[in-house]
Amino acid sequence: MATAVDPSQLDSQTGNERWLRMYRRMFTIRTFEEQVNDLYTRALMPGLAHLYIGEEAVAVGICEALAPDDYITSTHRGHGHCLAKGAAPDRMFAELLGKEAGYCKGKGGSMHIADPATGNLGANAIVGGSAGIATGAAFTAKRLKTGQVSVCFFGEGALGQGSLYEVMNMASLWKLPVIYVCENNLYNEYTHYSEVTAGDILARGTAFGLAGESVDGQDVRAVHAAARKLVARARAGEGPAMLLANTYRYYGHHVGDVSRDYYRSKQEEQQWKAERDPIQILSDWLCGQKIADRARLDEIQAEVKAQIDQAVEFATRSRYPNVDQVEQDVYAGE
Amino acid sequence: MATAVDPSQLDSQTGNERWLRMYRRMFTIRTFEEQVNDLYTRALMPGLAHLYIGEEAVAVGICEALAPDDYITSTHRGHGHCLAKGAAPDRMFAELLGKEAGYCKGKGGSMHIADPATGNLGANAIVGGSAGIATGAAFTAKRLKTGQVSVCFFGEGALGQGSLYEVMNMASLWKLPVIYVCENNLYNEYTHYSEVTAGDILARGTAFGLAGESVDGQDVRAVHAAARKLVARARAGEGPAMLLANTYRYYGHHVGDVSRDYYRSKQEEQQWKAERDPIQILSDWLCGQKIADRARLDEIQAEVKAQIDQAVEFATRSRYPNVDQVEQDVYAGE
Amino acid sequence: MPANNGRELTLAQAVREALAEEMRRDSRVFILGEDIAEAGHPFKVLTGLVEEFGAERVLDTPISEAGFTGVAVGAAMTGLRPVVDIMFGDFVTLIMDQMVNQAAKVHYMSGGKWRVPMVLRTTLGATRRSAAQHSQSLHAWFCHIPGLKVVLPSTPYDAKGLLKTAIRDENPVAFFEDKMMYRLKGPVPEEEYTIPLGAADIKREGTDITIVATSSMVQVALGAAKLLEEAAISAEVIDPRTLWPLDEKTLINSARKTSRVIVMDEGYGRYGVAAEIASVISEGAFFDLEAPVKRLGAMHVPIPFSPPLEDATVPTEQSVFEAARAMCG
Amino acid sequence: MPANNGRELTLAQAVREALAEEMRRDSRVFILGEDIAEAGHPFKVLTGLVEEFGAERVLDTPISEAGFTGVAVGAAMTGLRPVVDIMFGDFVTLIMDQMVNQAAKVHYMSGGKWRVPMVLRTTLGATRRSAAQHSQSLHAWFCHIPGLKVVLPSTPYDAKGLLKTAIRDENPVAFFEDKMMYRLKGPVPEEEYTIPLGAADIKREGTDITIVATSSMVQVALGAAKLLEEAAISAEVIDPRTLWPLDEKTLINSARKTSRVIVMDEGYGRYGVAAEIASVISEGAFFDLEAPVKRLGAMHVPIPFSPPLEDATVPTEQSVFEAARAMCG
Ligand SMILES: Cc1ncc(C[n+]2csc(CCOP(=O)(O)OP(=O)(O)O)c2C)c(N)n1
Ligand SMILES: Cc1ncc(C[n+]2csc(CCOP(=O)(O)OP(=O)(O)O)c2C)c(N)n1
Ligand SMILES: [Mg+2]
Ligand SMILES: [Mg+2]
Repeated sequence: MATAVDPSQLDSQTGNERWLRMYRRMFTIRTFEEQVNDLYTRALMPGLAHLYIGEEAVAVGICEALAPDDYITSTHRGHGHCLAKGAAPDRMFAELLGKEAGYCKGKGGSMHIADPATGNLGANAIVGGSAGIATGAAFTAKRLKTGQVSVCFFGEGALGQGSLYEVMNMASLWKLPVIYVCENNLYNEYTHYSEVTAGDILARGTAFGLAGESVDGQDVRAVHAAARKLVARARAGEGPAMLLANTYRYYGHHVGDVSRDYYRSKQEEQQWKAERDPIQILSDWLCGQKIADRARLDEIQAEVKAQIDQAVEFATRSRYPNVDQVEQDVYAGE
Repeated sequence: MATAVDPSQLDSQTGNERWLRMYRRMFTIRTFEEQVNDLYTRALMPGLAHLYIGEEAVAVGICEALAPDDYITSTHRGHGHCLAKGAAPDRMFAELLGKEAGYCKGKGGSMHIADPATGNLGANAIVGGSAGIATGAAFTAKRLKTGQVSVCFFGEGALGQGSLYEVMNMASLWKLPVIYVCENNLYNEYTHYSEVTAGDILARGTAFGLAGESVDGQDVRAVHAAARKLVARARAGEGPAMLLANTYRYYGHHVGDVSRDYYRSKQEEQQWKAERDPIQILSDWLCGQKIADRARLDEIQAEVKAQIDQAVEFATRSRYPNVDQVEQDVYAGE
Repeated sequence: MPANNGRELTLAQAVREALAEEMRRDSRVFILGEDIAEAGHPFKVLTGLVEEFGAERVLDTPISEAGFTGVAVGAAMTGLRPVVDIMFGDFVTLIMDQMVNQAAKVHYMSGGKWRVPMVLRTTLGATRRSAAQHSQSLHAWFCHIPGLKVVLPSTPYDAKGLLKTAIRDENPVAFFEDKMMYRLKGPVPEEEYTIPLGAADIKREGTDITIVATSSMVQVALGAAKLLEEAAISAEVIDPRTLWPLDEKTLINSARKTSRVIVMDEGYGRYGVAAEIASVISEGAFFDLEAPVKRLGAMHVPIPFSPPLEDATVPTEQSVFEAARAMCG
Repeated sequence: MPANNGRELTLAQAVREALAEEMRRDSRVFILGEDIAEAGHPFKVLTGLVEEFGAERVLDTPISEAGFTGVAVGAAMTGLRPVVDIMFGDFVTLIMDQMVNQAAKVHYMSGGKWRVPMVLRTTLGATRRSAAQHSQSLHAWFCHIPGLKVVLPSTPYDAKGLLKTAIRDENPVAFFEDKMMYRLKGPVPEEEYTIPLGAADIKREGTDITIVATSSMVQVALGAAKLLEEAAISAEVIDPRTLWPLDEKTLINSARKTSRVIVMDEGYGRYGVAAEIASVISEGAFFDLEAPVKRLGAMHVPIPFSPPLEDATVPTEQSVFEAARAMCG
């Protein structure tokens, strides 16, 4: 089932601009997250956050294969998905700080960024909690014949949630345009996935009749190629798929998880960063193909950094919601 | 994965007595159930009951491969499993009538027969509700090194319950001695299973690392052979398995489901009864092998009928629990 | 109530008619659940709908309560109006995450951006000899959760009017139907009508004692009121109809008038719906009450199968009559 | 309380010590949950247990709450004594079927034959800036279900003594720990002790008003009591400690003595725990009450992330002080 896709096949269709846009997005996510970590460390951010750094190629490669009105659902580790789908960093930061200008007026926070304008049905702090929602969105798309596709991002930990298989079964029966993207970053919090995951991951999808595909999640071109194929298939009414993206998170499970020796080695972390960094892999390729030179990439980096700085500034300065907001938005239409 | 097992290989080990015992058990189940239907039709039984007639070979073939202290969990369609595991018809009937002499003092009824003495952890009226319990019993057996095996009976409808896959994963990770027996009788209540079940049934187990086997559920010898193999495997510490038994229920989903035309044809029913009846298949083989002649089988039938008549008599005559019973047994040890 | 010209429907028919009307009115409305298409649901509440609206809008699901409730949440967010059918109220245990952590919170967590206009229809009620896993009335759990609305109709008329409103509501609404009441007949006019959520209904006026009753207990309360009348006690029977929003004013006003209150609900007696209603009344009518508010619910036991035991678990006309007489004595 | 020789533990340490002692005493006791072995649980409550008892008895599970709770039910029935760890109380939404339709009913449905001696440990409490899916206090659901017992400790001493009793109980017990209290220190003696289920504790004696408070709210009540003292109002603070069984007598006696009662609980305010306690007191102390029982719970809203909003959702010392003063004024 897990057929390899040759990314170069797609190059002519996608064009250089697209690869540069992906570079910018990936770098935006990384810079955004570094700022989150910084804000947390300086005790400027309430609560916790789960950083996506290291996994940027997955969100970006997939969301670049989606139309603006296609749907995604995201997870507790959701900043990358939201940004890749088009969220603005300033309103993201505002949400993370609990400010009124945030995507959810400060009511959601890091784990609940949602935004109808970019097709973001919401990050979700219940592991596996959004699989039904993503499937339901695909149901609507099929029923109303809108041509939209729905992508459900989840960590490999969500493979433990039975409801995932319940909705995969329905998606398969009803041929819904939904793609279940399993981001296997090797860890469920502080436990290696192999200690809690029996059998074969992809077979868990194909057993329910889904198309299955597995991909190097550090190579945005590979991710994008697989995504394009599965999205086209779903849009054409050929049914749901499961995409397994193998990846790695560089930081802790959340910003406060700094002593990680008891569950993984520094060496392992170093090796991923040195050899499998998604931004490095893409820069190397861009330069190798002469699509961009180092100077152009530096320019992009500088632009992104400036944008992120401004976004933090915006969020820090903006105000908290008024306390009377607390009882609003409990019920719609009231 | 679904390797065929040659039942004749086991004949020498099992012996003629065993086949005759299975014949008696299967006929006991059928006669018991016919009486249930009769009691219901005569408005002598409170509530409803789900008849197992047609599926007798599954429960009997499997329970004959179990030791008395091995565990089973059962379903809403549970009379067959309970009887096959050794329950006495008189106390079963008493339970079905809500009498104090019943297995559960009348508190459980048809869907909740439970009996520690025969390793019966309980029938369960929540579809898929007992998968965790059966797995937990296997966990205890492994932890306490008792050598017991646990069998979880469920209808193919329970394939829709995600928690089934959650516990299969754990059973596989922890190599628990549990066998998940899927009784595919083609219908979830009034809906053909193919309308609600995508992909491949056995693959749903093997994807989680279980051994998988599929068997003709109308042939008690085939069922028994497969069960012996998987039970031996589990007992030896080689891990869990899924056994798919293809079968058919002759009657309605429950005793009140008499007009079935809208979901299945009379012809289909007739064909199974005429060509695939488990008791007929076994009688033919017993006579063909000269293990018994028709007279011997008639003798067994007469004995069983007498026993069942007595059991009904016992249950009908015995008394209801006293009303003050209602508040007892809510909490143990009080 | 509009004139009804003598037309009577059963509660099951009223529910079906509400669904059919709303499905005709709004093509976004659809139903999903187990055995609801050709089978028309085991309780035959949905007979005929698949023939009129097709299998796309009356959708047989796998036995995956959590899964298809989740699908409904996503469908509701993206433009459809799902009505989820959970065959027995006991199975809501399987969908609490989707109802409570998802449906109830999506609107709030998104700062008011996403909406979840869906209805969960399920059953409550014992005395069908169905034992502990098919007899529960678990609506109290839903009442406890902000973001959900909870409806318990007690007549065909109310069932139809409230269900239509629930389907048009912009929020997740849990709608509980008493299994034993499906055959109960009552007047239902031909003309279209709806009933707002949050409006209690005085099912019978009285002056000596107020009996607040929900769902199945309303008929029991009305029966008890008749017995009380013979004993020269005038009982007022009030049905809150929706437990959230709760029409506190009507309840409190009645309590002030009669000064004695019994609250009845078929859920387990402890930590149940009656406790909230009793508290609201005790707070709001404190200085007018002659006696403590009395709660009558199901016993605090799993529902037993055996008929004489099961019958002992729920309030009866006689037990309510006696409780009321003792309070007024 | 046995003499404690000045030893103090945090609530987290007290829980860990209770578990370790019971695991030493009884080899059938084991714990299962997510990230509880080497990681010792995200809240570090279980640190060191896997080192002492091994991975067989401190078992890391997949993220399968329904599944491993079911495994625990079966293990409990067949001779082990599982302690199930559900990381956040919000995730109990996923295990209600196993807890309510299985664990709570197995003993009754089997006519008293099978038993389910298991403990569900989980958390409650807001104000950690964790937003709506990681801040709930859903214990009211469990209190509503016959067959379950429900424990909410408010001090390290109580946590240890109650948890040991819960583990030895023959029934499924749900044990809720307030996340914010894990670091709270309090005296815990070296010698072994247990605390019976069903015995409320008077945390502070007083004569003018009774404040019944659970879990996290006990500290708030005690703080409010100090403020009240300065205003010359003597508050009695009572912690029921177990919500089922409920020590109605102690609550009612205190209400009779003081004639004014506030009930505080961190669950959602509507249809919550405070309603039952208020009803019990209103019934039992009706003729002694000078004012309606006042309930103070979490607001009826999903818990918001934004700090100023979240802080507004739960009662504070100040708000309790003001409510009490108004009642006594
Ligand atoms: C139902 C549920 N159980 C447990 C948790 C606590 N939890 C949060 S993240 C996490 C691990 C998730 O691992 P994975 O799905 O692999 O995602 P990753 O963090 O690696 O991106 C756990 C157990 C939760 N949020 N929801
Ligand atoms: C969780 C749950 N959902 C729905 C039901 C209602 N129900 C009872 S039996 C049944 C069909 C079961 O089909 P299957 O598992 O194939 O068993 P069979 O009746 O064919 O033996 C359904 C839907 C239930 N009891 N539990
Ligand atoms: Mg992971
Ligand atoms: Mg079936």
